[in-house]
Amino acid sequence: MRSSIHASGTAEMARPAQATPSALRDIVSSLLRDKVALVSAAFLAIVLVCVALGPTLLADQARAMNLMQRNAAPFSFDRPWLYILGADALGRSVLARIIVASQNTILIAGTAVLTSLVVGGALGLVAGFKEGAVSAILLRLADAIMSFPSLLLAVIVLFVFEPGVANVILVLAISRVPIFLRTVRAEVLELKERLFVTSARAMGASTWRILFRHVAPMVLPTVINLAALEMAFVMLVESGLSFLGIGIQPPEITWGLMVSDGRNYIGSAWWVAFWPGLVIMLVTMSLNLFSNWLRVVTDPVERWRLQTSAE
Amino acid sequence: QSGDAVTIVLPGGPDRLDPCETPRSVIGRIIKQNVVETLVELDYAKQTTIPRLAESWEQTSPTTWRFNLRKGVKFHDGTPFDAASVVYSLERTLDPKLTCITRTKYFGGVDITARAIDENTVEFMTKTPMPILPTLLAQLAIASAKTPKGEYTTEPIGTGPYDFVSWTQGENVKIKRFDGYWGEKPKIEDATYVWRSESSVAAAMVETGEADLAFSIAPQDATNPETDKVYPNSDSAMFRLSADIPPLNDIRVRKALNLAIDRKAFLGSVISDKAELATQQVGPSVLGHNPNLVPWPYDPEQAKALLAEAKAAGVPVDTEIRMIGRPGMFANSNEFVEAAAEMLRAVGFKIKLDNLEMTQWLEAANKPFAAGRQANALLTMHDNNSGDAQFTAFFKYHSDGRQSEIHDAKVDKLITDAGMASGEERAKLYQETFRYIYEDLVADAPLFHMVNYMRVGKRIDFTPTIANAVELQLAKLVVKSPS
Amino acid sequence: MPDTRLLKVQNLSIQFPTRKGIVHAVNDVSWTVDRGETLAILGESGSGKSVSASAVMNLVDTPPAVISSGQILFRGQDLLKASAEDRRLVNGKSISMIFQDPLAALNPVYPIGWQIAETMRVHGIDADTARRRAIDLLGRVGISDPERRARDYPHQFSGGQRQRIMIASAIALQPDLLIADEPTSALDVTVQAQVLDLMKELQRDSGMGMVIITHDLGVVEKVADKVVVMQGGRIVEAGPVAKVLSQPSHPYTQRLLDAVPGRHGFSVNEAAEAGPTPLLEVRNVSKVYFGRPKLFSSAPQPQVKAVDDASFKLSRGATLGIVGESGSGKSTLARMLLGLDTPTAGSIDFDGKDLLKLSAAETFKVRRRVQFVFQDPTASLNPRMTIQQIVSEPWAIHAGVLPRQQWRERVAELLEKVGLLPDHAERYPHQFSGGQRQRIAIARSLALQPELIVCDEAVSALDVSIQAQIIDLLKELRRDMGLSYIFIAHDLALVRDFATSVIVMYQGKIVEQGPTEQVYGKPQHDYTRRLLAASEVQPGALAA
Amino acid sequence: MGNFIFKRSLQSVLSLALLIILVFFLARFTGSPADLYLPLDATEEMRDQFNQRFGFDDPVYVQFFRFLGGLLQFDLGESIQYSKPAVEVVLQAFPTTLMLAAITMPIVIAVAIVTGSLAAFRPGGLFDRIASLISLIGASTPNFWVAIVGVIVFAVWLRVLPTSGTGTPWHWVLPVAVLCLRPTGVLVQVVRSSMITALSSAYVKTARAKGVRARAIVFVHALRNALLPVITVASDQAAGIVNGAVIVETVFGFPGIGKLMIDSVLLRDFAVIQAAVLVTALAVFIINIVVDITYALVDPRIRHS
Ligand SMILES: Nc1ncnc2c1ncn2[C@@H]1O[C@H](COP(=O)(O)OP(=O)(O)OP(=O)(O)O)[C@@H](O)[C@H]1O
Ligand SMILES: Nc1ncnc2c1ncn2[C@@H]1O[C@H](COP(=O)(O)OP(=O)(O)OP(=O)(O)O)[C@@H](O)[C@H]1O
Ligand SMILES: [Mg+2]
Ligand SMILES: [Mg+2]
Ligand code: NI
Repeated sequence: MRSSIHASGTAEMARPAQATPSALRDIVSSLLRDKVALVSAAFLAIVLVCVALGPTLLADQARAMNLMQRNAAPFSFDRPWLYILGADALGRSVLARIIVASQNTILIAGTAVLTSLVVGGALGLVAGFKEGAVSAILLRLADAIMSFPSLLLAVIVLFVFEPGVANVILVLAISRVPIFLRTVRAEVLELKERLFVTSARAMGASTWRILFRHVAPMVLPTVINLAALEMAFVMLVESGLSFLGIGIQPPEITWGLMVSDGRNYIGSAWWVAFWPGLVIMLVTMSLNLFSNWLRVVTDPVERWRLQTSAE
Repeated sequence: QSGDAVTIVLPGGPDRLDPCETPRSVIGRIIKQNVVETLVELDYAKQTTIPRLAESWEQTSPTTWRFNLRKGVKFHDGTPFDAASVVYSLERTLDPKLTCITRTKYFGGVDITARAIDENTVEFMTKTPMPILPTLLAQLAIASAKTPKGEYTTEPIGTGPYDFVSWTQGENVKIKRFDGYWGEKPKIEDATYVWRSESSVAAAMVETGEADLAFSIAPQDATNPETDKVYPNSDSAMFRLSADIPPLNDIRVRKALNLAIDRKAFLGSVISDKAELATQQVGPSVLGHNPNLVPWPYDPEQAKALLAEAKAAGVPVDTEIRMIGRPGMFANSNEFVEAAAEMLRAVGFKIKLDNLEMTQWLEAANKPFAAGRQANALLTMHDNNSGDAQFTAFFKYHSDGRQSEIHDAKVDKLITDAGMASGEERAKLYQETFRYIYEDLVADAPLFHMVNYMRVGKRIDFTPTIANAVELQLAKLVVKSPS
Repeated sequence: MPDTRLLKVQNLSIQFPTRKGIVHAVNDVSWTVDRGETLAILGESGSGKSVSASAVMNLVDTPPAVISSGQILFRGQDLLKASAEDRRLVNGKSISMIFQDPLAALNPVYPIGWQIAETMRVHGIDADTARRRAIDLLGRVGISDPERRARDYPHQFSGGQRQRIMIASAIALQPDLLIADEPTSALDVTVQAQVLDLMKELQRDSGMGMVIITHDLGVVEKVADKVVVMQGGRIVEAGPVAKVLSQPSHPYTQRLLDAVPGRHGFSVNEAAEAGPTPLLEVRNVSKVYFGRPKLFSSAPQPQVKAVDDASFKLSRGATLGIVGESGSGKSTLARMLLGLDTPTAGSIDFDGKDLLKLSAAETFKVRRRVQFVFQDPTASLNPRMTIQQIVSEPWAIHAGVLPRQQWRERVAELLEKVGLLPDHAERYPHQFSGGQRQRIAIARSLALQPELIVCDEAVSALDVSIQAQIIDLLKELRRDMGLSYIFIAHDLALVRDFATSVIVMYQGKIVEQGPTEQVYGKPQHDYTRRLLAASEVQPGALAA
Repeated sequence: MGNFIFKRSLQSVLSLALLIILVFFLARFTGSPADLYLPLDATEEMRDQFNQRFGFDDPVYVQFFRFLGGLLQFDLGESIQYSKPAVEVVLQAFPTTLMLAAITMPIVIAVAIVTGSLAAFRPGGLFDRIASLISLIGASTPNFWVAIVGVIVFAVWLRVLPTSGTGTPWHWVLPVAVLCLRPTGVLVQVVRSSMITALSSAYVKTARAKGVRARAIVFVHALRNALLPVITVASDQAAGIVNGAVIVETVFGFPGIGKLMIDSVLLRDFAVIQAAVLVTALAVFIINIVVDITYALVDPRIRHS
């Protein structure tokens, strides 16, 4: 075949002098440009360091009781620095406990949300795309889960299985599947009417490919956003399960557990519940702001916001 | 002349308002001695009984008691209070169709019947001698014969100074003064009972004047000594030890466990500083309490030494022990078990902590125990507000007791003998039982006799006592004159 | 002294910074329009016509775009400096615009009658009048049964009908200036004539100025007073229509005129001899759409017979041109051939097998052999995929056709074939012009070297020179590889030049079919005759 | 449409049945209620009496058929706790819950839509930053913390609101405010996210070309296109409240279904669990049917496919 057509209809393009930046450099530079995202990413990185190292470094300090220091107030400089955020009802360092608890918290909340996102998301894609029985069954199951009392679910799991971290994750994940399923499905209902999906179908693309290559990327921003918000919820709900004897039990700790422990002291020692609550809030916020940044960099139509410096 | 109205905050709402359930504090605090009355009233301070609806009584044989009833008393529905109504109330309470707590808890295997001798005389007959029958009858609320048999009622009709008005599920119960009351007319005219499980909110309600009195607020919310009053609540906390299972089957290990818990350190921190260190399962107000026992000291070194000794003797002291708690058993009970577990770990115990939900906790607490269960230290809180050790000793320590972890022939005999005895003799036998269990067997780890904080609003003059664990006689509240 | 010109665009330059450098979309462009005057902007696809027109409407988002220089003076007022509220009051009332891509430009969730009426409501006409006027306008742009169809939604209309809806909405307030970006690219000649007449009438009545962007020299001749020709973001030639079209001075303009289909006579397209089984056989196919199901009502729904009892055959190596009235069911037919819609009745055999009865695996095989170009190229490209990913997707779907290492090279080759640059592979669809997107869709359809390509208005947004080159490419493939085409187009000359046989559709029915020569030479049906008459397709007629 | 509702209702009834069967059998896995209601030293005989009284001595399937039989006469059994018909117990608690949901959701939706849309109008702008910050705080603050701090601040310090309880409209202020917090926070983010996409569509440009006011572009053109995920998440929040606003109920002493449900699970009051699930599930299913109808109302393409 000849290639006889001269390149036409293309506007002039002034190439920049230096080589085109690599994709990675591109992302880094757009992260550097968005200060909010950068701070969020930095905070998340710190949390991850705590997750990795916290328990090895501070496990003993987090458990060391001192009933004399009970509910010691924060920002008192005559105590060791670990007590800078105050002490809890058993006189343990709130700071050390927050750091040590990060591992369990992120493990549980992260896995639970991720599981429900993946499962709920995948089922939502299917429910939105496939009409008829499959969709109806999935949706009615979701309805059923939505109205199944989660506490009963927890108690059942407790009686049927051995209590353990895996079960906490299971209970949390199951109860949060419907929201992802239904959100994804709603988006898919609209997306599947788009012409580019029809195009892919006409090319012979498998349902699987259409779902994951064409539909999922369009749904992802909303879902990731939602997942970041779910993290906060799951962190707090998880502590409720500890009180049933399912999952995390002292001396293991999570932020949610710390918050609930502090519940009784809100009036007398606000810091016991406040700091872990604040950390949960900050993590949620960082995840969200970071995911907002992510959605912009992954959306070609929006990406310019982060690439052109505002000159 | 219009009287005063008060609002009272309880920690939990009632599920029914049946006179046969008055020993349960959620019900008793509202209706006992206010709406329904008993023949006999307990005087906790003096450990004796005083007349209420009965004017006097006598034991006519080891198994029969004769009660002379107060005359001229009327129920709220107008029917007269007489011997027949007492018989009716007893029969209704003992009806197996209902699971009245008065029956299940106090008249368990008692086999008691009543008979009206004349209008104002009742005779009670038991199969076996029942030396503390008056104490038992302090639990039996007398209700009008209009109260249906065989089903629970939500509208109690009694002889008390207050007439039941209404109960809105989840919201409130209202009672008002009964003008036809036989006794002295109380000052307070209307009372509304509401409930808040959040202690800080309950405390806030009294502080803002929305309520006049809040039962059992958490120690940390009891910040105002002017309004917040402490009273013993007849609850005793204790770790029950599975004394049959290694390593807890070794007395040295049990002793070490007792020595390793710094009980004093909890007072004034996690537990109220008004609580008392316990040496036995019943509190000082109970007949049979042994005042001569000395609380365990905190001695971690000796605990370690005992453990080492046991280990040398081949006791598997490294075996994991399960510490079982229950959230909300008492204020800060979670913190307490967490701290106690740490203390035990500190001397070398291997502790696994489980905070269980009620049903599971009961499975661990009650016989039949699970086959092959782990050695455990089970946190319990036992209340005995009947004033007699009988309701504790048997089921906690007798071989056949539902919660007993021990089977000691001497204990069994002591308990059986004490149950038959009365007066001094009875007290002595129970005291010996508790001494033996505490000093010789070291069967468990007694912790504290607990207290409650009650917040009493500025309008009210009232000092709570141990009686308020299960009742609150409105007649005893004094509304200060507005000045 | 205030400028009396209606609109004056002066030294306008617009750039798009992209990852690979700055795209100079519009470069120092100037033109003017007066009251009652029509300016035609001709030009190469991607030469900056749409971007410059959007700039007049304040629709170029800055950022990301940069308007580096220039003025846009509307009655002497610089629109680039006007406040947002002033701009808003101008838009829709004084200046209005018809967009190139009507599917994307219409809001999918509102009925079209509402959308047309909105323009009027926004500028102060009461809702009731606006609604009545909207229905009236729909009728005037040739939508039948306007009362009922005003309540339908954009996705229920054909490409040409949507275009006419856009037109109705733009002329609703009889603006002082109308900017029309390819307003007739999907209209058959009869409807096109009707619409152009309507616009001229408005111009006569109200002295409206018009800027019409088109690739269709016939339209230019018919309506424009003067013309500017753009290439690569610059104006290369400007002047009165007659002069530019008869004496083009710039080589690009010359090439453009030279490329008009039929200018050099029509190529004779041999119908390849019919094999024993035709490649495609359509028997008595019908498609009925149901109108809007009324909520809470069980009354029978109104029906639209989009395709009514169509039958035809297509043999290997042949090209079947489908022409017909806008809304006559051409796209619907194409969709059924692709298996995207199921016919209400009838059967479709591909290579001897009934398409409707194939197993999943067989369907998959057929899809490799049949490719397509849709009428709305923009919507058919996934906005989140690069051109590289879009064009190579067929290989990803049909594994084993081309090893992955060669994709990049082959994509570059395909892009070059349709007149784009290999560099474009890294861009996203929204960074292209309408014509460029259409070419991307064509490149994608060629990727698998299929046996049949269904082209629905595949070249309608291209300027004639590129159109000619694409048609040459398609012809070459037909000759070399025996490719067959179903070629839906409104441009009768183009169809005559390319197709071996022709179907004429009218109101859902095939009213005439036969070899190209026969249909064009001896039209039987009344509609065909009208069509041909309106198009004035005679060899060499245009340049005269 | 009628057909759709009929079909959906049928499906819902089936899954309601499934739900009830699951709840019925699974709940009985969680241990016997006898110990909970009898004193610790209850005898075997008393336990037998108790089990007999509530029918727990029969095999589970017999209990189930008895339950089904009762269901047909709208008799869901007797509450062990309250010793009255479970339906009665549940229906006393449910109105409060419904009322809470009915007050809360409109506020949540209105606030979230306005705030989220305005934030999406200029992503990264000042309003967006502030709105995002506040909504994220709302979405991640523990409810009970806000509730108790709310009581301390507004009732104890400022003395402008009652601490708790029902009665006057003022009693509803704090509970509703607390209840709104998280749903609003979450919904603002969802609205914002999906509005950003909608606002960059071509039809928004068309609207600008028509001279449509910015407000109408946001709230008329873009919003309706962005509504699907918003409706979904809002319905999930509504279902959450209908299933019980436990924190609010416990802190403020609101006699709703959430606390009742928890107590019933902890106290193994099976009849009440079943009745409560039945009632709340019914509400949730109705919400979901309404949501599906709303999808079709909002987006004609869904209606037609
Ligand atoms: N967002 C963008 N980013 C980068 N380049 C762009 C963007 N939008 C348009 N372009 C480029 O600007 C040039 C002009 O585009 P424009 O849409 O004005 O072309 P056109 O003349 O209307 O072409 P056609 O006839 O094909 O519609 C094209 O080369 C196109 O690739
Ligand atoms: N989803 C639908 N619901 C109802 N009517 C529809 C639907 N899709 C198309 N139609 C109608 O069917 C008819 C045929 O549409 P089709 O798109 O096939 O026309 P066309 O011949 O391709 O026209 P054009 O040349 O304008 O693109 C039109 O009248 C159109 O309004
Ligand atoms: Mg264009
Ligand atoms: Mg078409
Ligand atoms: Ni054309």
